[in-house]
Amino acid sequence: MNTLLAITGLGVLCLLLEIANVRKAIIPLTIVGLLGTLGITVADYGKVESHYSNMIVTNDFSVSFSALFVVLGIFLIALSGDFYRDAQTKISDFVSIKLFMLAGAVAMVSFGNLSMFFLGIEVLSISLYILAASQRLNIRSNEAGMKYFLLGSFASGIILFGICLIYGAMGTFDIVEISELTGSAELPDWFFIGIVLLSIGMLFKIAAVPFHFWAPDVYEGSPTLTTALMSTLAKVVAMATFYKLLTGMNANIYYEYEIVIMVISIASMTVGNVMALRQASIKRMLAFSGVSHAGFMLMTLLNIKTSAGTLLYYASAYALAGIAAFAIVLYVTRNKSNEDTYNFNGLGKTRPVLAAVLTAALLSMAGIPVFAGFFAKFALFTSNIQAGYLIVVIAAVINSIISVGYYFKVILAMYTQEPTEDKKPVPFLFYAVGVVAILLNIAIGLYPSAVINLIK
Amino acid sequence: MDVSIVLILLLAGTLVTLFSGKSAGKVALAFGILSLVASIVLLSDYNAGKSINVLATWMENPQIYFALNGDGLSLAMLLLTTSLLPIIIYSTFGSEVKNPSSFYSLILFMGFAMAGTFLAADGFLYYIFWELALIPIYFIALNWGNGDAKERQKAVVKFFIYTFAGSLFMLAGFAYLYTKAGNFLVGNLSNLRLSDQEQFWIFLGFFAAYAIKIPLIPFHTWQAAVYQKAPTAGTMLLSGIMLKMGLYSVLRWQLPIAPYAAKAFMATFLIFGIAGTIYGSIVALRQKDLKKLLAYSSLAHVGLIAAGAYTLTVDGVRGAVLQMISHGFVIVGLFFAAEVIYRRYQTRDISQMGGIRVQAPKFTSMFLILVLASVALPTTFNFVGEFTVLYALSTIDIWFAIIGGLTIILGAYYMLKMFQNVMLGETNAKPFADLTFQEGLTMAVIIGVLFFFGMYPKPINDLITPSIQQILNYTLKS
Amino acid sequence: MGNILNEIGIENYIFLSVILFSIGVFGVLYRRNAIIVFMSIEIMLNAVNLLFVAFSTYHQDAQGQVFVFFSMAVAAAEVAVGLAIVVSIFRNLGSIDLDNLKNLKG
Amino acid sequence: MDIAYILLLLLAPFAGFLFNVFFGKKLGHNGAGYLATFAVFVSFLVTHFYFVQINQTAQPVTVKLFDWIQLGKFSIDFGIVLDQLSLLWLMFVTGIGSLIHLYSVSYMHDDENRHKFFAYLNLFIFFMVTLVTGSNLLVMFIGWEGVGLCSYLLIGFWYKNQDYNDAAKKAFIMNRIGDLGFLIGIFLLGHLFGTLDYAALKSAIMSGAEVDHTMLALAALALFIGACGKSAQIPLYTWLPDAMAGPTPVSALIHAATMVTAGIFMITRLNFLFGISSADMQTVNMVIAIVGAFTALVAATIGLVQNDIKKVLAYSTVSQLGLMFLALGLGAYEVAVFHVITHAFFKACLFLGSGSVIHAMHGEQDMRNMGGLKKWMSVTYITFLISSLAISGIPPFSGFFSKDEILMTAFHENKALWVIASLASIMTAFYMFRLLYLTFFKEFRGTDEQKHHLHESPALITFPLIVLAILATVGGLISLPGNSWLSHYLEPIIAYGGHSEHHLDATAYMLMGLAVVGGLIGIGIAYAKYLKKGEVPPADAQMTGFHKLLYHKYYVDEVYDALFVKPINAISTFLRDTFESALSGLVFGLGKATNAIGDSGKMLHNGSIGRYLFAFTLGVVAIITYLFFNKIV
Repeated sequence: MNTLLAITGLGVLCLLLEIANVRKAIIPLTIVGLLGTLGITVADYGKVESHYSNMIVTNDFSVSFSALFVVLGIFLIALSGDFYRDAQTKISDFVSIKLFMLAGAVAMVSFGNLSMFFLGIEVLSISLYILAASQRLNIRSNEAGMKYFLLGSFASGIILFGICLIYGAMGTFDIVEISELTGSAELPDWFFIGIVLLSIGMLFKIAAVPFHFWAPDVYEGSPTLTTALMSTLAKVVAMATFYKLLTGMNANIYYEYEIVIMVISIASMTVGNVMALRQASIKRMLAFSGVSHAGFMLMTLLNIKTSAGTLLYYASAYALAGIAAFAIVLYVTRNKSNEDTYNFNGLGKTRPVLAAVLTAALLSMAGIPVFAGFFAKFALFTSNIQAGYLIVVIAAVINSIISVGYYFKVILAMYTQEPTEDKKPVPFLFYAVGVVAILLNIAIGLYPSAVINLIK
Repeated sequence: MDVSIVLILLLAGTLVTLFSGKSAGKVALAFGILSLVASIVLLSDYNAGKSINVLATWMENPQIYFALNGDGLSLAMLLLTTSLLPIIIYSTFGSEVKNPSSFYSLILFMGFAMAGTFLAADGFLYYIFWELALIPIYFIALNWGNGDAKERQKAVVKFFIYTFAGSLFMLAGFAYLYTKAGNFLVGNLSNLRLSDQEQFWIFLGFFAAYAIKIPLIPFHTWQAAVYQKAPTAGTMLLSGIMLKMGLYSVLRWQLPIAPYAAKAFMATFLIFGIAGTIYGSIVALRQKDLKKLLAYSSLAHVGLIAAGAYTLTVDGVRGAVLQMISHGFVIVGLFFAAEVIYRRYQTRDISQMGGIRVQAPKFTSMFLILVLASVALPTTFNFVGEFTVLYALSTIDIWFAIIGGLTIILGAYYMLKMFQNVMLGETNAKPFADLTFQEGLTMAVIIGVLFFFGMYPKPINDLITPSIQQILNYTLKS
Repeated sequence: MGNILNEIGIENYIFLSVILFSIGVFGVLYRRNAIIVFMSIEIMLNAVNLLFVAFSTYHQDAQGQVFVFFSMAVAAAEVAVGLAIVVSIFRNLGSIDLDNLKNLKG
Repeated sequence: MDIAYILLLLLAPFAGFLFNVFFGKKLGHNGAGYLATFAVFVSFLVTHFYFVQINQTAQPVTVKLFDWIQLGKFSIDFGIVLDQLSLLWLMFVTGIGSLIHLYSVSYMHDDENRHKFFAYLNLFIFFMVTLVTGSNLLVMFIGWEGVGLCSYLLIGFWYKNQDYNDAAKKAFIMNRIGDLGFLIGIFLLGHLFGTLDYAALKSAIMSGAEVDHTMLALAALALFIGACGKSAQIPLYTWLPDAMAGPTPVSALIHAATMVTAGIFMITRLNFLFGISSADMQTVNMVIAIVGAFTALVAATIGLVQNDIKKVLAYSTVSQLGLMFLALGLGAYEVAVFHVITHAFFKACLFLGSGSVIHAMHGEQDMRNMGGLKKWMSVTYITFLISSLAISGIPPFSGFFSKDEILMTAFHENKALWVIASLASIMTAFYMFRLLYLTFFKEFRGTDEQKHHLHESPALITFPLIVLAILATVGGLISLPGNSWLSHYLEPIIAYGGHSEHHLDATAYMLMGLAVVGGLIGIGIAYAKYLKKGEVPPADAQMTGFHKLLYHKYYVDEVYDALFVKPINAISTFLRDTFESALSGLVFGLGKATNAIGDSGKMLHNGSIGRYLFAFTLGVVAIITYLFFNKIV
């Protein structure tokens, strides 16, 4: 609850600072503010509270994920300073939109009522539409915004329909009541249709096959920082919310439903990885890689009772690696018209540290030990074997193999090609974000239990 | 003192070397020798009956231990690693290495990962080390390798993806085992009562990892290309130590955990191994590239070692371990010989060699000794291993020994043919300086080891036998 | 009110909403003019709103009607953003035909 | 005390080897050679000491040096046994070895790598001593492979010539084929008895414990294959004639007197195994006898027409070895041993004599270019003549006694084999005298340049010739018919009491007479053909028919080449060029296929919002439909 208030307050503060004409202070202040928020959030850990007639519920799940979101938010805001250097006058808009989006994200994992969930997801989505299309003069950005917007609203309609049907079946939006009712009463069919529609909406948000088509286009067209945001924060938020919806409403009851999730999971992994192999643009490649990671994260739903910690861990590992990777991508594609892999040629020679960070990030995504991505995959495998879904595990294994192919393409470019241009100065924050994110990644890779056991 | 000291030394060496600039080679060598000394101290502790194992909880949930086990088998493999490591580092001193700090640092890191693989007693930890070993060699081969860059990339990436692919199936196997046992300690995993079918799948999953790593045919296609493209130090690391990771793992993990499968499909895997022996020997016969030829000879040897391991007899396993160690030394020596030639002729093409013996008698003698050791001439270490393995095969079925034994004929054929084409004949037009002191010392050390243990393998035998007995007890009891 | 609902039956409301929703979906699928697509999406949302109200009555519960306000507000915000994007596309391309938006692909 | 002596026996040649390898070059012109000779002579002295001792005490000396290899069921130690058999062998190995070392000092004195040559010779003696004295089969195997290695090194001693290197390689590989057989035999015996120690094996077999006799016979057969490789028997004999590429002293020492008799040594050593009277073992013995007899005949026929002086001697060696195997197969171990010894004397003498000739002819080995040499080389000629008479079986030279015993045994056991062996003997007499006449008689056929340089060899060369010729003359004394010192001496070794000695009855005398007549017939034909008619063998191109077939050794090398070498190389090329790349392509193909799918997938993501929405809707419909049909919704 406090987190939500603090973030919203920060967002408003940003706008006020612009009015007060202290633009330079916006980013540092926001970062400090978010660090404070992180403190507040962590302080809530262990408590179970509900606010506003159960609209907002704070528990380990919401606190852990909120903390993760805030951390990601800090990184993303830290990267903003340099990224928007040509649009200094609008910096407050960009920062505050990000903060509102963060608020939406926190709302999504803390909801106790479906209306809160709906508001959260819409706040998040609308902010993303704006950010995606934020380069007004760039047709690619426009196109990305348009595609995201159209498909997103379409998905919103379906989510809304789903909520409506659930309401129709249950007569309430409160998920505690709903979950009690699901256990007891004879349920009308609407309820399940509602759950399915809601699920489809969430599958769209996490970009799972076959609802993933927007992802590569939007990732490619959006400003790179927005892509970073979508591929890390937005995806993780959507996945956490999806998880929370299904567990909160006690809805994941039928075997057939799990089959659907399983098929989508395998399809996402496969399509994502296979498509990523042949992408020239690293943003597009990461988009498809994101699709495959969505497939991996969906595996947690197959063992839904016990895999919250696994999901948190996977999300953290994936998002931290993503942030680290994007920090480097941002540096490399600065002042570039595209994000093709050849831009990375020779980075290992000109900027060994950055190259090392990107390598580590990609290795983490590929699931190589000591990086967190490895343990994340391992935890997923274990939990799915426990649930008896060996076939998914095998599919995941095969997909991990494919994924190495494209991750290593970038690594190869960095280390075996000759650099095409001279060194450019590296903004300090890019360095800092990249290194810190990857160190965090390695840290939780070495001590997975620190994260995985946060949610019992 | 416990076994973690070696890992700490190697890891510290990695970091120190990384920041030691021009003198990286010497620093790395110092750390290599230090770790060798540490291993020897550990060995004496072990022989004195002191416990050198490490068992600490790494994390509670999931239950993962930082468990290192220094039993005879692990110690033998550790000693192989730590004694080859300084040799390999020292062997590079004669050639120019660009960016030495990264190079030597990666070598030490690889040593660290491989030593960890040999010591780990927790499956999870083991897997981490197993995978970690892949990364340094990937970069070593990529950045310091030779030949056309595109071809090299292709070979190295294929190698990485291929081995990684195999390992992931093993990881899935471990995940499955974990859900059964609740932790990864090798002892507990071996005590699981898995059903026959479970064992079969676990065995297969592990086999995917090991068959590619060892490699057994037909999973060997990465090998020759990578050996050829990698810098010689990398090839030495790969062939001398890394191959043995797969073989060691068969003994340590695969057999005790899936004994039923091991027994039920023994013949199949023996045939795999023996077929590899014959196949490797035949393909080696007509290779044009010296390093590729040695790669196929490696394929032939490991096939026989694998066959020995899969016999599930004390003799077979013991022979396999002896052969692993001896092969480690001899193949490093042979690759070094190839490097010595490369330093002078800038080629690995056998057709451009010949007529070296006249100019370099010392080198010829040492090379010949290595060739003979590789074809398992009695009094060399390799004979002890090969004899023991073949004997074990003969106790299973005499035909295995006969067909596997063809390796002593074919091996002599391709090695002597190679030796003849490379060294003998009319004096080569290009001058060939005889060995430098550094090169001579490198080869002499290897040769010394081969002869000493060829005549007196008892210390190693005594070291490894109890562990092997224990492993086989696990394997054969059910 | 309750009587009317009883007479018509909640199922028919659902059918109506589904039909409306489907009309919206088909509109989105078949039309290429961005504005018309927006309108179709609005039809979808409003179909749901209608159903919300119906269910609200069915359950004799005000929450559903409150939710409609939320959804209308959200829809308005959404359309505002959407229209802004359309405007900037029109400036760049001189058209708002969705079929022209194929720069990003592959 | 014994240990010190035995170490001296074993390590003296080894020390000589090491010293010559490292410092040989610094020892002055002939230093390396004398040092090597001395090293072998030391071994000979120690051997002699023990030989004298065992003649008095009849007690073998056994010493265990250290543990070597441990196996599950048993362990193998590095042990030495000096008994009647090993000492007998050591006597002529080190004795003849010393002589040949001495001979080599002069013979090799122009070669720049002399010190290496002597190092290898010393190493050979070391391995030969190991082979002979090892107390178990595996130590014998060390020596067995070690002498093979030295043979390889010495055949290819002039390594600049790739043909010589090919010959060396061929020798090593063919030996290895046999070695595999040896190893298999070792495995089977080890598996059956849990030991490889001769004494233990002997007592285990003699105790009559229940063992699988078929397996035993198989083990014996496998060991015999090993012997075939080392002792150049059909089908593994083709390396020996090629091995003549090495310097002549090597041919004398390794490829005539010592190494090639290792097979006979091994079978004699294991006579307690080969002598078992089971049906299977009898088959094995029959195989040995037949192989031996046929080798004797085939090699002799090839020897009839060879023109290279050393090749003739090489085939004669193969042929004589065949006779020894015939004796072994018939169970007459001591007869075989007897022939080994006499053969060592006269064959070493013949080879050294031919070396002397080659030396005088400056490397010329073709007899068609020789002739009339007795004028210049009287010592060589006389010793050569004595040895030729010995090998032709003319009394009272040593060969008569040993060969006669073999023929007699064959006559008693199997008449067909006797006929074959006799034929081989007649041919032997013929080609030896053909060699003698072509080389030493008539006019000189070489170039004037060669003629100008012809001379008798120096004393270092003629001295060993004389000693060996004397031995070849009187060597028969050790086993006179009816009163054999050798049989008596070897009694403790022969497990089954040996074959009964033939009484000197009428049959025996008749057979002796027949053998002598046969020998004389051979000599007579040679006399008529080459001395009387003065024929000179035709040039290679003019040979026809059977002569050509023989001259080309029945084309056996070519057949082997076509049957084994070429196919293996062809397979290798095929695997290298086609199969490997296909296999590799298969793995790459997986990647390529995935990439191709990725490429076609790009078509699916064509950027059209309409398509994306359509896919979306399709997904919704599919999920709902699936759940509907499964009655969830």
